[in-house]
Amino acid sequence: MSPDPDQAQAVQQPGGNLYAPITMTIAESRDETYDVRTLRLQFLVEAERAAFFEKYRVGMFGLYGVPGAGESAFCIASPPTQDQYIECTFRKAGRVTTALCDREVGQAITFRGPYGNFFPIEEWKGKNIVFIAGGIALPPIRAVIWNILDRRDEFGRLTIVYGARTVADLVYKHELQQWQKRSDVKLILTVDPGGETDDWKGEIGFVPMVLEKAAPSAENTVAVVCGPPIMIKFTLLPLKQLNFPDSRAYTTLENRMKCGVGKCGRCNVGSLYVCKDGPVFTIEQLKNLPQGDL
Amino acid sequence: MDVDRLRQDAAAVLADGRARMVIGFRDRAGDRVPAFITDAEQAGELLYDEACRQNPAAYLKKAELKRFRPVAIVARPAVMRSLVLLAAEAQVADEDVLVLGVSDDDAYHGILDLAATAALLNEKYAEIPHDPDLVKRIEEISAMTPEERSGFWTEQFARCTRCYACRAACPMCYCTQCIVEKNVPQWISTAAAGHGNYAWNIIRAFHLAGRCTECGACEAACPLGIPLMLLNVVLARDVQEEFGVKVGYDAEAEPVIGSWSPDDGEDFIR
Amino acid sequence: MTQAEAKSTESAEAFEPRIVAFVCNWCTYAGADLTGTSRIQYAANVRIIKLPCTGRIDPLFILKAFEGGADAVLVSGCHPGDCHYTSGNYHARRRWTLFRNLLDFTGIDPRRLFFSWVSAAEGQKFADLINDITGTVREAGPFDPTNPARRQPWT
Amino acid sequence: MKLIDANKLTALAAALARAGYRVVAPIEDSGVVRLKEWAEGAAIRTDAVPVNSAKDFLFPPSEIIGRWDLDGDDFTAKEVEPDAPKTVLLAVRPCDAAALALLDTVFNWDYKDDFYNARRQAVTVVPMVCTAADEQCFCTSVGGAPDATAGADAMLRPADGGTRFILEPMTDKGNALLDAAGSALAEGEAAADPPVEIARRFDVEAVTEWLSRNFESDLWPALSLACLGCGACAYACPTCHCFDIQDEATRRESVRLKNWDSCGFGLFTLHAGGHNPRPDQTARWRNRVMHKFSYIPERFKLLGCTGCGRCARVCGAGMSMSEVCRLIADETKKAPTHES
Repeated sequence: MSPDPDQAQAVQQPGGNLYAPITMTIAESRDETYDVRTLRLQFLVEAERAAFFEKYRVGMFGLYGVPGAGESAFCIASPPTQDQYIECTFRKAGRVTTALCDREVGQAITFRGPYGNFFPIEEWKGKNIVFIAGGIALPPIRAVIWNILDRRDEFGRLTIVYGARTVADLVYKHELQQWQKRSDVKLILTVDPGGETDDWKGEIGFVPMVLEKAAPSAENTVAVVCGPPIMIKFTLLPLKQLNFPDSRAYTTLENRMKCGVGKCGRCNVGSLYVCKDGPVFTIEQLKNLPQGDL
Repeated sequence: MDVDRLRQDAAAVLADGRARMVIGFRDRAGDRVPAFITDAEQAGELLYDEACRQNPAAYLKKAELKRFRPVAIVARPAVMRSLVLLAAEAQVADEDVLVLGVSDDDAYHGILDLAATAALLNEKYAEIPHDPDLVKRIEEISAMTPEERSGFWTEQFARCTRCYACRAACPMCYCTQCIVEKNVPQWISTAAAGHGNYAWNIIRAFHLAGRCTECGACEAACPLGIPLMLLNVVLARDVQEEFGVKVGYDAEAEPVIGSWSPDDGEDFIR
Repeated sequence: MTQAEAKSTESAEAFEPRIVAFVCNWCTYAGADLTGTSRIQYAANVRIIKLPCTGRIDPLFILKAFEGGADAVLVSGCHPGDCHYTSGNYHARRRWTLFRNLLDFTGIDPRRLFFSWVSAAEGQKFADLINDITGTVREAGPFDPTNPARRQPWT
Repeated sequence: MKLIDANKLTALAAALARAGYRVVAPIEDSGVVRLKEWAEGAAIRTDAVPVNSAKDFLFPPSEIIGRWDLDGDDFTAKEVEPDAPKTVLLAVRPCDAAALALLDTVFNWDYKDDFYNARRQAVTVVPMVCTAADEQCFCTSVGGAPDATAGADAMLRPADGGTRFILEPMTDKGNALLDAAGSALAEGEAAADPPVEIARRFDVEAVTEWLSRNFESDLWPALSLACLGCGACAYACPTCHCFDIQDEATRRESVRLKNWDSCGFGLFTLHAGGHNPRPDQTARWRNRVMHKFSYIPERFKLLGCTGCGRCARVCGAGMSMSEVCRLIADETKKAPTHES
């Protein structure tokens, strides 16, 4: 696959430090679960905000950092329709995410991006969409969901199947409630067997089984699947049984990244750079990649 | 050395199933490179001479090779000591490994299990002197002023690119995550320069204190020729002089660091 | 400690040694406490870092102290036989024996690395020790900023 | 033509240093010949292939790409300028220069890395035609040659039986270098020595073709048996360009570093969640071979290997890229393969 000169042209700032992030401040900080945090980040410079939203489409990712701790790549969890801030949601796992968690409202972090490709939602206009997500993989899908809800009239039926190991592991609980109440969204929540609480009203079972049971129609519908590799693997079967063509099912790959800009060489799957050619792939593309690299 | 007997024994242990793989050495255009023999008919490739400086016991830590156990290892005395030490540290079990005993003094010791290996070491190689060239060099460096010593090591460590070939080559460096990769907190600077290089090389040596059998594989693997064996031998000498321990002779021995004696010296403690 | 802070000690006449002391909670820290409550004066050059036991003192701590700007490091704990955890100090003693020689061999002057046993009752010993090693380090001068153990400025 | 006696290379280095060049040349250091900054008194060793490659001076092992002043929880970004002194890479090898095409591409194919570019622009590349080779050399198997001029600003050609060198400019930078050398070079005539002959060891097209079909193959475990997973080969390689980004900090300052990294290391691809797409050395070594002979050719229409043989020379475990390629090429001859 050859480089896309147009994209290179659009995003390159000539003569700059490619790795220099901008500084943003934390406007809001929310605990989603015991170890998952959402930060709302505000731009300090209008030109930076404008430049960001000129490029940003749902599915792209950024590098969030704290000087002294480092930077980490994760998705942008807010939609471009909310164009005054960006949100990110991450699990506290290592040095950078711990440093990010230690930051308080009003304090600054660094940001680079947006990078990577995006979900082609303009092509989805008039179509129904089925979202399938597991655990901490809801954030990239959440950006798409809000983007579509903010432009609700342009799209067909929305179905969301979201599961986590336990009730405590479900992220965006207040938004799940909002979606639950809306008549124009069908939300199916599930937790793994044993992860339910006494007052749990959702499904109990793994995401692929719940999807099979919900059996959304594949007609005029695209599917978006995000989750751990094992969930994606087992979701492919029900998708196939429901007649979703691989070319209309999308996912994101969350490979380890450092540079985010196609240099550092660690996110490759075969000859593709996930940071440049992804992170959004169709299942059709995914199946043609060397499976041992996933 | 009787290379034919080595080849016959290698073929024999493969043929009768005592080993699934023999790890030794072969020739490649004058270089000595490791040989992984699984078929008795290929045992003729094996050879051994003084140019075989790699420590094949390092392959015991390689996950992909675990399915070839029991494995027979062409081992010179320093490598035999590594194996005994690995057994002492519970990294290999008696049934995992066989030794095809070779040595640089042309002796061939045949097929040995770990117990026989330890017995051989105690009988024939109980008094392996430290490399006299290294000892001489250590004396020279010790005679320098602290400033000269630090100058010498600054120059040596400046070449380090942090490729960690030293770590990979060492059978005793089997941690699944090395201290240099721990980043909460970042104990050792990741930059291939200055204090990070110093800390890495010092801590690498120190984590092998009382565990190094002076096989020399780390220094042989260093692309930049950093004299790592000077550090290892200083530690090995002190272990022997201060605690009276020679490592790699007893598969039941407690680790040097990790055990203690009320009689340990403490001249330097106020 | 940072590069900038370390630099302030470099001019010879104003040199005030910066000594980092890693001490165990049960003996030396209590001893240092006794020094204070007994109102025994001692040099103010020492920064005490309390750890549960000398057995917890990883050689990396010592390297980190030198890296960050210490002119000398003191490690101190319970006398042999007195360890709160039975044998932590015996374990530590073995490590120090080897590590001290290794540092000496790689160019860290042994006049910058001290070890002692100070019990909870030895308030006076602690004061004398600190005064003595402060004098030794004062004599030895600031730790060479080009020593490979010292954090080098980023270039 | 411009000539210099073989034993006067240091005079050339001195003249260039006086003219403001940082001179990088093969120099023996503690028993190892490596490319390093030349200083007065150091002999230039043209008789051994240096263990490191010219990449070190374009893409250094550690480089600062960000810098902040810290004050408690606050930080202030500071400008970072690439450290790019005017440099001549003197008596490097054609296989070093051949790697520049790939490095140029990787650091510019989409986003542009100005740290690399600043150094690249400041470098004048003067490879020496090889009149000797060792068992590890295989440039001719990957489209190179001992007298290849790709990437060179000037060529140093051994002449008159190795007694002198012809310095032949190829670019404006090369001409500027000749001007700067001034009287260190003499005008005269000399007969260039023939380059060494290096036999072709494998058919690289067969290798690339096999790789395109054999991500899954029983051959991989066998090919990677000896690898112990260090970064020596990647760090010695003139084209390997993978890096890590790490922060280092004191209480008052932090820097963001771009450090060399290698796909041979187990942590290279380890996800924060614990999943590792390349969980063993077999997968890692496969990626290394694939990257050089399949992915890079597919993506950039270049080979990721210049046949310098440094990886094999430095490997403590006897791994050899040319041997692996030969075994792969043999495989294509051996078995009538069926499409998978």
